[in-house]
Amino acid sequence: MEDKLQELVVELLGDGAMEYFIGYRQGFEPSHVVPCFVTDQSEADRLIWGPLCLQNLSKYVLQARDLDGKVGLLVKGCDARAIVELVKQHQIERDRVVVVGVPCEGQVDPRKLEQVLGVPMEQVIDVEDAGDEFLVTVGSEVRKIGKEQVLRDKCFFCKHPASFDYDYTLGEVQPFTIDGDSEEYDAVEKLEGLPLEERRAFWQKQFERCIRCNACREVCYGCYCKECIFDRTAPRWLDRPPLLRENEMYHLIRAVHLAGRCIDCGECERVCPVNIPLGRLYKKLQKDIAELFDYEAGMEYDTVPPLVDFELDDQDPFL
Amino acid sequence: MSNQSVVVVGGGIAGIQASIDLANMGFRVYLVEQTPSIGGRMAQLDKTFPTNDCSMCILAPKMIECAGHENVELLTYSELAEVSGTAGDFKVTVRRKPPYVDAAKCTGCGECAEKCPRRVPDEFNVGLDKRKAIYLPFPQAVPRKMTIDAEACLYLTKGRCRVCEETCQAGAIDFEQQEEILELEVGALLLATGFDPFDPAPLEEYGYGRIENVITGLEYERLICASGPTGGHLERPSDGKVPGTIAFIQCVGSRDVNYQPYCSSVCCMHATKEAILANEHYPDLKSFIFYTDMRAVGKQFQDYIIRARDEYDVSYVRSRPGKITVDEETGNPIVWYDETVYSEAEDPVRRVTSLEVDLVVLCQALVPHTDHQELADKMGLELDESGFIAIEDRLVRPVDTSVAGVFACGFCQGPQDIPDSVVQASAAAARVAEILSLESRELEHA
Amino acid sequence: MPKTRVGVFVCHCGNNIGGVVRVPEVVEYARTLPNVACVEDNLYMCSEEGLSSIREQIAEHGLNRVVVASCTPRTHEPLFREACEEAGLNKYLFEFVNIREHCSWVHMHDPVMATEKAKELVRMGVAKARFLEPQEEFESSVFPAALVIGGGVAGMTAALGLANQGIQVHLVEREQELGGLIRGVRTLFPTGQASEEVLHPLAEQVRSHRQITVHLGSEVEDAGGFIGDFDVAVKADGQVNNLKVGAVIVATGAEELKPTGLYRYSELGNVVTQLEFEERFKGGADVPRNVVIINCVGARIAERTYCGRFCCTTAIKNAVWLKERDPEAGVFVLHRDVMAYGVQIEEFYRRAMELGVRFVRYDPENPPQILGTDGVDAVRVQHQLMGKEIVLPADLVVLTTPLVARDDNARLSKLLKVPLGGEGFFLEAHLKLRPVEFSTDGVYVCGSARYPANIPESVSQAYASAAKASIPIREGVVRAEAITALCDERTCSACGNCVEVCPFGAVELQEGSFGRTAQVNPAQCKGCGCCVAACPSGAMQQSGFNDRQLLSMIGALAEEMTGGVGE
Amino acid sequence: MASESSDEGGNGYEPKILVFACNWCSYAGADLAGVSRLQMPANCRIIRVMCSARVRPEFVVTALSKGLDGVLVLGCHPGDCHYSEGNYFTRRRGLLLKNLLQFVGIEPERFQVRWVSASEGAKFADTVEQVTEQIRALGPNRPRSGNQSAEPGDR
Repeated sequence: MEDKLQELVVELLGDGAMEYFIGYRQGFEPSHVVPCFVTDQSEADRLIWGPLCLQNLSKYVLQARDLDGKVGLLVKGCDARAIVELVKQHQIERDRVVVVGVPCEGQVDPRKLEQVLGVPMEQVIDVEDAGDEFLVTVGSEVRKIGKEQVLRDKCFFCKHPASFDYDYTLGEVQPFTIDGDSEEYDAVEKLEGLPLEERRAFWQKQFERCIRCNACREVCYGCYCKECIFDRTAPRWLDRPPLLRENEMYHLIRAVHLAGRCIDCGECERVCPVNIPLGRLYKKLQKDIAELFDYEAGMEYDTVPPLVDFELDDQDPFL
Repeated sequence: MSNQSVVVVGGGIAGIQASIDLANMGFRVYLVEQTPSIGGRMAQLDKTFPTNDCSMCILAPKMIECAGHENVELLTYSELAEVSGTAGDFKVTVRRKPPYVDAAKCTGCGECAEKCPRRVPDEFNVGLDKRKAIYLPFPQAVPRKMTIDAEACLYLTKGRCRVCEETCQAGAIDFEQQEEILELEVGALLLATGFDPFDPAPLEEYGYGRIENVITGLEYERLICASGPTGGHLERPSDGKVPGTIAFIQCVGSRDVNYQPYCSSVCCMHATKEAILANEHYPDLKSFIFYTDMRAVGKQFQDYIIRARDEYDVSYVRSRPGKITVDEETGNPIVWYDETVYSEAEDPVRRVTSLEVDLVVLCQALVPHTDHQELADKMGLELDESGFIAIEDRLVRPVDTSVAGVFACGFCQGPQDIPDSVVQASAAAARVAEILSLESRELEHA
Repeated sequence: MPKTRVGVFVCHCGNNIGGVVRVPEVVEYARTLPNVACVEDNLYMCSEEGLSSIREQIAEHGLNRVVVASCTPRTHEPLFREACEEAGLNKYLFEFVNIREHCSWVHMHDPVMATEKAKELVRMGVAKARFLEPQEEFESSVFPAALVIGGGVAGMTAALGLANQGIQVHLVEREQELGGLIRGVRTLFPTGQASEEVLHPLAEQVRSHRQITVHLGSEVEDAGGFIGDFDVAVKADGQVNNLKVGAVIVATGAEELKPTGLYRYSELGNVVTQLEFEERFKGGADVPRNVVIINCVGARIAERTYCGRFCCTTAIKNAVWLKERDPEAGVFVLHRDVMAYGVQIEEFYRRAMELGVRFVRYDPENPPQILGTDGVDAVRVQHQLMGKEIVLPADLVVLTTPLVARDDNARLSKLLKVPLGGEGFFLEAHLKLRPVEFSTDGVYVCGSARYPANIPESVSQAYASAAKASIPIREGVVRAEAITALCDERTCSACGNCVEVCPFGAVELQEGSFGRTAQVNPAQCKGCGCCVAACPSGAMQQSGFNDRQLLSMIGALAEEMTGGVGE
Repeated sequence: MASESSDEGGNGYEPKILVFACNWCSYAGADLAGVSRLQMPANCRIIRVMCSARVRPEFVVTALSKGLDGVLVLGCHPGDCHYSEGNYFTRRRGLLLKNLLQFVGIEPERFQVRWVSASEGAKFADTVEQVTEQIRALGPNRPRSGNQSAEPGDR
């Protein structure tokens, strides 16, 4: 698949169909994958694809706003929805982006993998997708690890492994579910089922740890505001010290802002240095929005986002 | 150019709308209203069909806008005394009754009313409860100034009391006030005097006034209204019980050659609204509407009827009941009627049956305002056979009366609902603007 | 910037406030609040004495914010604002605190709590006042001309209504002649005049009016702009004419439903619609003897639930006409309800019965049957009230169908940015109180474009729309209270949330000096603030209700304000 | 002197509740309650907004975070909005925010949305009464420990 990708990028750059291409390449260590900006045909051979290509590259597409030409982009099905949203939210015109869809059968959560292997990621040389399992090379040894053990949370119920709107695709893939016993919203429902006090304790414990490094914001495709409301000084919404109540406010307000726009790419949770399970917060919103407003972000160009839309007969518990 | 001011008679929704439009067009408007507050009949309504908009919510901003408009002079508690002149140049005399309260000082706080010892039936709540001799007609009244009812006031009738005067810290009570006579010169007059409810007592077969649990549509409206005498609790007169079944009788006095031959136009929808509200308040409540033709001709009206039937447990019975009797023990009215629709009849041979309900609401005819004839005489206006202001040419000049420069809008020129009244109000404003834009020599052809 | 100096004025309202709230305590408390330069109380703040004390203190203390704690802004705000203006203070630097309706009157038995609450309300009011800014009310000029789309009775009347006020009018009619739907009508209810008698003088007045330009055979091709300043392209014979107008009236009417597939219409030659009937027998020659009229054809059914409003009148009119011509004629009207609302129609209905027109109520579940092979011979109907089937001889069947919305409405609605309702008719701003306006300012509607209306109703609506359209034109400017939304273009990222939520189409994404951003047209903005709450970045704000002001109120309520906070 | 009910009964805890009311219906409803002298607990403080849709969810989150015991948003009944559709947005935002707050362990009573029309003075009073009692029963939102410095707005 990498060959196919590289060939395509060479061709597109050669035609002048795009100014540069954003994909993945290997970083300092074999298991460390980083985004890669290919401007020249000669660099195309650095492009890779695999279960460690974690980043949602969509955010970088915003850079193309300043280009005359187009930007090409490798997207997994989940990330592709960010492109749809960015187009819907008027951040980029669709025809400025060359979308190269890649079929994805699940991504590895490095933290889980480290736990299963008992060794740090630096020692992992390669991870290869092999259907229900990953082939993980550590040193000279190749270990088979069941996907259910190391998959990123968001990948368990992948409804959209491929983009529905691409210019080129590297292959087809069907929606899949790993670990058939559980359901998409299990984690959310488990929390919902707890008594209020326990739920509160759970989240307080999480928010307490937040150091307000803003990594979740910086990585989020949807956080493209020129000036973030939290950075404003007139008025100032948040006090600087990362105290619990300020942190909680920060995360709740972020959640409100992303409601109906979050495409569940999982980047916020991935980059959080203190491991706050932000995915669960956003999954909750996603679940409610699907149930209440029958809406899923990133799926259609011509629907109106749920919080700037209404139906006359929306649920009304308020009376 | 003609005189660029206008007298509008009647401060209901039509008069208010016409005043606002004229004022916005730049005309000077004198809005003459008989009662102490503008608002009219619409202020008495709880909700409005077919959207179930809260009546006061949509009316109050208009009342405030109208009263606060720099081009509108509100002459409440006033009546038209005389009119002379012709289009473009009328002389109008307005008689302003003394409210015995200095409007400049009164803050409308209502403390005087708290202390006033005299209680009389409250017109706004159609006599269902009492108000004081010094009063604000209703809480949202505009202007928000107290009025002393001279016929009820103990001091003015019996020469002693003056409690209000002692109470009022603003010193607003002024028993020395006299009737004021205002002479106005205006270019046009616009009538929007609205309607009065027909008193159904003469229709003895329906027992109004005799059977306690037979009430009128307007009484019902106040009962179901959140700001009404019962706070929106539907309590039937005989025992305060919330009714489980209600029968609404249509065409009470309307479409009846003995009373009003015409169709009052709004009652079918009004009854449907009332039945919907009843069911909204009390989900087990069942309503029956006895009708002749279900005249739901406006925008979204048919959908409203369908919703009433499908979602609010309203049954429509095509029949004009012959009489209403009462079960003396329970106080329940019993409606006797013909089952006119063959397929719906329980007894296809006799086809006379009865229905016992907890409450009967008579959707009474609506008739031109009581003082209407007198007003017409003063102005030399023709009325039609039913007493509405006659319109010479309904096709091309639907708001022009028989006197040039005098226009009529709303219910006073024929039965119609709020949207139609509002349309006519604006239309009349346009006609005023048209004729007052013309040079006086052109006026007679306008 | 001068230091913020807030004056606080607390009203006793006689005993109304002072009898419950301990006003002196509130006054003392207000003195401790940041930026408060003076605090006064008065028995009646709204009395001339109270108002002049506001004016005097503004001068004496150099106040640049005023807070009055008394009753409700809904009635008294203009009064206090005016007092501020008289003292040379911008009226938007005034803030109202309600300690009567919301405090003393509802906590009459708890002076302690009421006093505490009053203090907090004052604290919140002062907190907001500190961030109030002077505002200029928006004004934009109005181009003194109007466009009326549609040259039927409604359109012509609207055009005359405006032109007679001295306003320049462009009247656009798609056909080559004026008149619209009633050109095909024989006589008009309620006067019984021939339609030409009404139509010809009306059209002549329009054509000869020096303020009216008639564009025949023309259609609106494109439209843009907003109240006071619309640019409209009108196309005729391939030529495009660009018009500038300040207001637009939609009077495009509707058309009669052709009931294909119902009652063997279009299959049998002697099954016709009402309009076809009037057209065919206009001269009155060879009128058939036995005529059956069927009402509610294609109306009040599942797929078209509405009632055509005046079709019953039309049926009665034609039935009466038949009977008056030939008293021996057999005329039956099969109906579901006779919609003879009001005085004249009911009278007309009674007259029809007196003349011998027979009204038969049918059941829509069991509709009349057309009998005959090459043409109608008879109609079989289940008489709902008699409970039996009857067969009526018929030489002609007339189907009464409702008016339906024109297909072109959708295109026009997009061009003018005004909505259509479920049945394809134009949707007014408010069904009850704004029947001829759209929520988009400057565009109005009348006649059957909105919903089926008979001639008197259409004419009334036409005049009403003329009244509305004339207001901005006569005034020459549109003004807006300075509570409109305003976008900070430097920080707007053009997500478009504001555009989606605005009920008035007042916000658009436009290229400007900071790239593409949201821009609010204050001429269209009504100051609801929907867009502000939908803006994630806080770039969109509402004057008088901005985030800073409201947040400072929340803060003031949440915490004791300490001295020294503020500028 | 009248009774000092604020010190009667219970532990003397008096919740502090922020109310947003739209200018056209709910604020008018509150005025009507006043004009009608309907008595109610003195724990609510109204901020007037032109439309309930002006209330950004951030206000609710901020108010609760700053230690206020509850937030009540009042708007026109659906269909009655002065701006025709504002309260439909309020309804959607309200639904979602309520669920979200509950999800992180904030009692649902602390954030409520109600529709109060201009003629529903009594409903306004009842709502204030109910909401106050519900929140009183819950007790303080959270100990107001931590930084007391938070005065949103500028400094």
